[in-house]
Amino acid sequence: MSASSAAAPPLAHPPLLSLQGMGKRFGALQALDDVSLTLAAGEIHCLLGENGAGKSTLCNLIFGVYRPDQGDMALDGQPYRPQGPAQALALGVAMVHQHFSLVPDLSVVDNLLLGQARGILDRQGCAQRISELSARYGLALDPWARIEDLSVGERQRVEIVKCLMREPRLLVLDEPTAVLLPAEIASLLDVCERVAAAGCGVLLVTHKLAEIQRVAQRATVLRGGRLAARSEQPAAELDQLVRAMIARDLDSAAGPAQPERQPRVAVATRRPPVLTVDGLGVKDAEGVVRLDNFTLLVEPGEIVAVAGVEGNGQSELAAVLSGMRPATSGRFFLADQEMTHAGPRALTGAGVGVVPEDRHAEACVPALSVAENLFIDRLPEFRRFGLLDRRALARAAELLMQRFDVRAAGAQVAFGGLSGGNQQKAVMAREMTRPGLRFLLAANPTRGLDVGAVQAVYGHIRAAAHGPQRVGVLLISSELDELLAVADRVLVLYRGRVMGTARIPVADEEGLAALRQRVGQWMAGRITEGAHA
Amino acid sequence: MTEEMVAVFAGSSIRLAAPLLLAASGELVSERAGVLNMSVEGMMLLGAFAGAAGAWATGSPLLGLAIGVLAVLPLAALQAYLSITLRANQIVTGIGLNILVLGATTLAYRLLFGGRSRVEIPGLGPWAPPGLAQLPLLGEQVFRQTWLLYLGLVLVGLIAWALRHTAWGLALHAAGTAPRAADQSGLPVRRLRYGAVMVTGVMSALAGCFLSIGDIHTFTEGMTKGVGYLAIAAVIFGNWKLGRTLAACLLFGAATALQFQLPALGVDVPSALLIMLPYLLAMLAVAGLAGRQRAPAALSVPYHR
Amino acid sequence: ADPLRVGILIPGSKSDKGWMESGYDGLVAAQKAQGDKVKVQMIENINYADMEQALTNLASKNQLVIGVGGQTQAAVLKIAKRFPKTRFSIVGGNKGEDLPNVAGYDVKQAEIAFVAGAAAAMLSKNGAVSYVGGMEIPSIVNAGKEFGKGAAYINPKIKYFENYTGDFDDVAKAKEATLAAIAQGADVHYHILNLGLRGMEQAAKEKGTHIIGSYTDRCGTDPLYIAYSITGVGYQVEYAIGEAVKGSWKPGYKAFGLAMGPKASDMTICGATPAMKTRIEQIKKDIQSGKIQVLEG
Amino acid sequence: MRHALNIWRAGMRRPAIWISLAAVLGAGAVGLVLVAAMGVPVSDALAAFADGAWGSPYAVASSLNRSLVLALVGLGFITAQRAQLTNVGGEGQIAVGGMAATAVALYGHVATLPWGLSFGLPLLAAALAGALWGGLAGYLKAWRGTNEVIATLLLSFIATWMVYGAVQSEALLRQPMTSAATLPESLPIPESTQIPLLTGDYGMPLHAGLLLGLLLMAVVGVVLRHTVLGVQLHAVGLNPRAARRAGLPVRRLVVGALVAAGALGGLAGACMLQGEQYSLKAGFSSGYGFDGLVVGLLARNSVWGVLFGALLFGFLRSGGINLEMVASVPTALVVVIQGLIIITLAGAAQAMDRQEVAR
Ligand SMILES: Nc1ncnc2c1ncn2[C@@H]1O[C@H](COP(=O)(O)OP(=O)(O)OP(=O)(O)O)[C@@H](O)[C@H]1O
Ligand SMILES: Nc1ncnc2c1ncn2[C@@H]1O[C@H](COP(=O)(O)OP(=O)(O)OP(=O)(O)O)[C@@H](O)[C@H]1O
Ligand SMILES: [Mg+2]
Ligand SMILES: [Mg+2]
Repeated sequence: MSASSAAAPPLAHPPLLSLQGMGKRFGALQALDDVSLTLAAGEIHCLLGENGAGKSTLCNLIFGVYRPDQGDMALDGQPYRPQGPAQALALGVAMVHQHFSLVPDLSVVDNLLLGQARGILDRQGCAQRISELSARYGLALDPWARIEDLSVGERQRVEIVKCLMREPRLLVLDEPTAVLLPAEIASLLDVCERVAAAGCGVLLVTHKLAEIQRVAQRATVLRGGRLAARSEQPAAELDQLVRAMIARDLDSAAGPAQPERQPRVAVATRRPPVLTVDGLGVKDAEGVVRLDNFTLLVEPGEIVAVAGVEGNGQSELAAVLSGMRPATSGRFFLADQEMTHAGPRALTGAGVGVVPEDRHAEACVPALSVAENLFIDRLPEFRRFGLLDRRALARAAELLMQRFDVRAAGAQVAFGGLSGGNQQKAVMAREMTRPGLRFLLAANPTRGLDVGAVQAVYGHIRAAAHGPQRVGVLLISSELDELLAVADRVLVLYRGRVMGTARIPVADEEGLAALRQRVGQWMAGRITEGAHA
Repeated sequence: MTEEMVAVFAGSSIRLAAPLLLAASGELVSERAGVLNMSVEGMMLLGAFAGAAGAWATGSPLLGLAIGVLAVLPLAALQAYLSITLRANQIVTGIGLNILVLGATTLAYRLLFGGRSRVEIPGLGPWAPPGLAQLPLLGEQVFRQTWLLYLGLVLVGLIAWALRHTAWGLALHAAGTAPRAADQSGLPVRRLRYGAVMVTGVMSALAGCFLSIGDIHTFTEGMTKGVGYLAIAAVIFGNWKLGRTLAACLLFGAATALQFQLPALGVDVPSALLIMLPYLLAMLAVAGLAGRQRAPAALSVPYHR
Repeated sequence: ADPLRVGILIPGSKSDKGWMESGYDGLVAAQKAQGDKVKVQMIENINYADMEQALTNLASKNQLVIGVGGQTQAAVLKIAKRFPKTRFSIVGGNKGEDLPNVAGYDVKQAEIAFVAGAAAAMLSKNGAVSYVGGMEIPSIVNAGKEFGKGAAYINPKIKYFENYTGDFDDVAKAKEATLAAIAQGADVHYHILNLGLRGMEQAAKEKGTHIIGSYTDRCGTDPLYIAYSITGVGYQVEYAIGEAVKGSWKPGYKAFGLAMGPKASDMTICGATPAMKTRIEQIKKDIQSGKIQVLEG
Repeated sequence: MRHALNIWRAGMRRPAIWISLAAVLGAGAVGLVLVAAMGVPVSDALAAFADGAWGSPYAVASSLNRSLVLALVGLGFITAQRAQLTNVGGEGQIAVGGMAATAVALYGHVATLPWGLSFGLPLLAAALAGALWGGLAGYLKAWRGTNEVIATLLLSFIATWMVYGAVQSEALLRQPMTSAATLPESLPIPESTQIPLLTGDYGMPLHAGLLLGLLLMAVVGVVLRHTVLGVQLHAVGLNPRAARRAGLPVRRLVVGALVAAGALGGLAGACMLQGEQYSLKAGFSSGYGFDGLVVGLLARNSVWGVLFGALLFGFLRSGGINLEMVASVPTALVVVIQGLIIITLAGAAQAMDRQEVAR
């Protein structure tokens, strides 16, 4: 393990990719500064770092999306200066982006043909190749499905198949596993290993230490845009890597973030539930049932987790409970008040906080400032003599940013310029500090967050639930480990139905293991005894 | 209404729809690629003028047509440069170019034809497809049209096919709905958009030539009179699908044609109402009948990495 | 002596092949005839919102201001009060407010339209004639009505079709309107159009029908035209300038039309038979004598 | 006052202003080259232009009145633009505004009302009519997803033909037919319903609408930049889904933005009618709605931009009229210059933005 920014140790043969002293600046922000890295053919190299450390920026430099301000790149010993993704692709470099880069209203086939086909399209031929690749790598795909209709996991598969179809020499994966289920992650890592075995170099960005442990042959850590550490055997040096990443010790050592459990505060008098959901159902435009007879009570101070493979009704549930979409049947109440037909405004007004699943589309206005985004629905509070008091707004925003560790050049910078993780933290900050918060609906609140930030987010959620506000929380996520660590109760959705619900045992490792087993079965659609508690 | 009148009505609708159709299918191509060309109007006007001037100067309407198309290409390139490379607001540049072309063609027309306002401009001849030409009534009234109309139909068919079945069509779609994805798939987004604007230029030039040397064999100052804007309306009305856009053009054409049929039938309607009919129909249609419109996601958003 | 300073406002395009161009031709003719005695400022293509300003500019720099077209009347009347020393002539003016420095010259298009209708009925083989007007303003609408009456005067069973495109300069619409009439059998067409006339020509050419031209007699230049009605727009411009130069310019309403002789208003059938000629002359006389009543405008 | 001065200073430091100036001067230079090519002495042309644009009190007043109309439409445009709504319906909003003002002034029994109500009520009616016309497009946008560009454009065509129809029929606004030659126009509106002239003198017919215009300009500027509403409109425009999620009344804001734009357009129509033309004729809107749209587009969301753009185009057109009259340069030339200015400014916009961001 070395922590210097000096040239990387020489390898036996010329590396597939070598980066020397890369620098990139966005306006006043030095996103990358003097970063060097080498990657050999057949190697899986992990790139780690906190949110905003510059990982995506580095990947984008390699793929030609941005041009470096400083530094040299070489591919196979040849100087490598891609003018754009087209040239990178032509030279055998392929990339899966942190944010999807598919055309949503086209079919899988068309997306795969995009940029590859010439002249008249051969859709059948392409479908054929998709099947072959799917079979070879175990990535099942329906070639004729439209991207819009696919779950996030399936989309990620399309992205990967799209890269593989080009038979790249270097594969760059920017947080490909953030949106995947454990089983999917395992198969993706298999794919990485198979690709690497065939001589392709793989650069993998991830926050998940288990993945590093499993596949990484070497690792590089970035912090604040600079090289923080390098490791030749990352599996054995996880602790050091994490320390280098966040420059402080993590409470728990290796392994996925494990927020510590606290015994539930005993509730003396049973209070009426904050949320009562009664037989909610949603049909989509084609009449397909997406959510069926969903019934649930959330007590004040209770954290209820909704687990399930993505695309099994979670998004519909979230959309209905946040007022973005009407239910086709059933009702729901906030305390005693029926909210079935309320719009988002009525719900937020009644003390509902929502961290939506698609935060780019629903949670923020990227072109507005961070401050404006943080208080987008509370701007009238900053009215002075009828005008907007921007100074007070910025002050309030800065306080909030500090509390939730949102890192940005200031409250006045554009929200869109924040790194993916910091955007997420900012949305959390806004939703959790809503005045009169009674009920919090959070969909995948930790997606894309670094290990430190994940803990912080769960800390905030727990504080809200167990603090004096006694907020009821509905937590939708596919990160089973995290759900089990933080929630009081878990229920599993499968094809729009509740497959089972169970109370999560406290301080009972065996019981937890058994529950994990059971939940896993529910998620796969298998009913076991004890369903419908 | 006699059969003859129906035939005349149909013929008239088609003739009035033809320039719209040419321009709209061209506009569709660039809108699908993400560029909103408000300058179709100006491109048509320039095409109409250059086509007429060319036909007059060379004595050959065919050469006139070629000159008309060639003259519009630099204008299309300018539009593309402004809106794609300089990333200028597409509505502003479009309107600016329209104003510029209006002024410039008027000036140029005065310079060229000023003293000779009765000059004869040779025009494109009519033609009827063999077989169809022999149909009673319809043959003469509906199918006997400027051959440019038939050429236009072929081109429109070609565009429809290319949009659906070629890599170019797919790339264009991606450039218009998800330019970032297109770029990251290795497609030259800007070049695609340039190409699309040039296609619009060619089609608009043809539409302009249809007006000047195709239909009426003359040029008049500012003769497009908003047809270009109506073509854009047809694209929106058509929900960015070629088939529906064509239907919209026909509807506009028919509504305009009705304005001449009703008085001939002795139906007494205030002419203001008749004249606004195409717009009224279009309004009703976009308000409800046409359903929710879904524009290409990146329409009029310049792409920048 | 100093030349007479004349300002002329042509609301439309001076090369519109119709009313405006005819007015402009009159101006050119007057300049030729008067030589150094006049100095002219002209402005064309002025819409309503800018008309007052254009007229004010003209009025402040000239001794005689001519507005070509009834659409200038309202603005002229307004401006004339502020420039009592400037004289104003409105070509195509109607009876209205009387000001000591405003003259309105009524071209009487309806009068000659009646004659044109008669000629059309004589020339039509199918017994159907048509008329296309631009805007629906009284002079245009009245001309249409009189055209129909004139045709019926000759042939009571004649079929008559009229259409207003809303725009004197829309070529495509004029063409389609004419085609629609042709489909109903019309084979002689009359019009009050400017640039739009080109569309009528095209339709007639395609279908082998004929047109009665306007403003100037051009018999023999184009077989498409079988007759011409003369409306002396240009003549009135010449008249205004001529009178002003001579010092005999007078304010007030003045009807031109047939009463002012063939330069002001006339009808020519190209290659007319003597019988036709006599008939036309008779009708002209009857109109002047009041035996045939026609609308104003 | 010090505040205003600071804004002015900050403005002058902006390269955008210099770039704009260069674009205008450049386009003017091209125009002069064309003038010279036509064989007209450049000095004559310049003198004629200056004389027509600001050579007399009358010219100044006419230019300013025209600028006022363009500014009102432009203001409406940037108001809607704040919510990313492109209002190309200025022409139609002027038309309905003019009709409403005429109707109320002639038949609303307002002529004898005191305290300026006689001309104020028609103005109000025009604003309401314009608001309705804009709001119609807003309603369609918010509830039916109809693209507002096409809706406002079509509504413009419809409204201009409505004016044509209204002055054709005595049952509507046409003056009584005293003879077959009665023109299809409305009666002239009574003097008390005309907007008073600031000077009281037709030699400088600058009317009081100017004051209203300046006031509205300040109001719009403050609302868009410095109020909660302004930020909300902006948010709704940039990401309507997120705005809805955050509980903003998205539909109300969308409709409201177009209602406001329409009201400003309607007022512009009333100013044309009650301030200058005094009677309604087909085509009275004269394309000012489209010119105002261009002013709004070029203003790049700034009220100052609207002010300068409106002044520029107002004076340009005035000068152009005289240019043709005195120097025989066709007005089409001014059209060419106008087009060149628009294109250069649009083309340079990105550069201006970059400079501003880099500051
Ligand atoms: N286009 C851009 N414009 C301005 N700033 C940017 C841009 N892209 C990235 N940044 C900034 O550069 C820094 C590095 O961002 P980057 O996206 O590389 O982080 P990351 O390591 O991928 O973080 P995460 O784990 O959250 O995805 C961040 O502070 C971000 O705000
Ligand atoms: N896709 C959609 N886009 C916009 N609105 C939608 C959509 N789907 C449903 N709506 C409707 O929007 C309405 C308004 O929602 P919301 O409560 O956010 O607005 P509001 O603040 O009540 O605004 P307003 O007072 O204008 O209705 C709801 O009644 C909802 O049914
Ligand atoms: Mg990243
Ligand atoms: Mg509501």
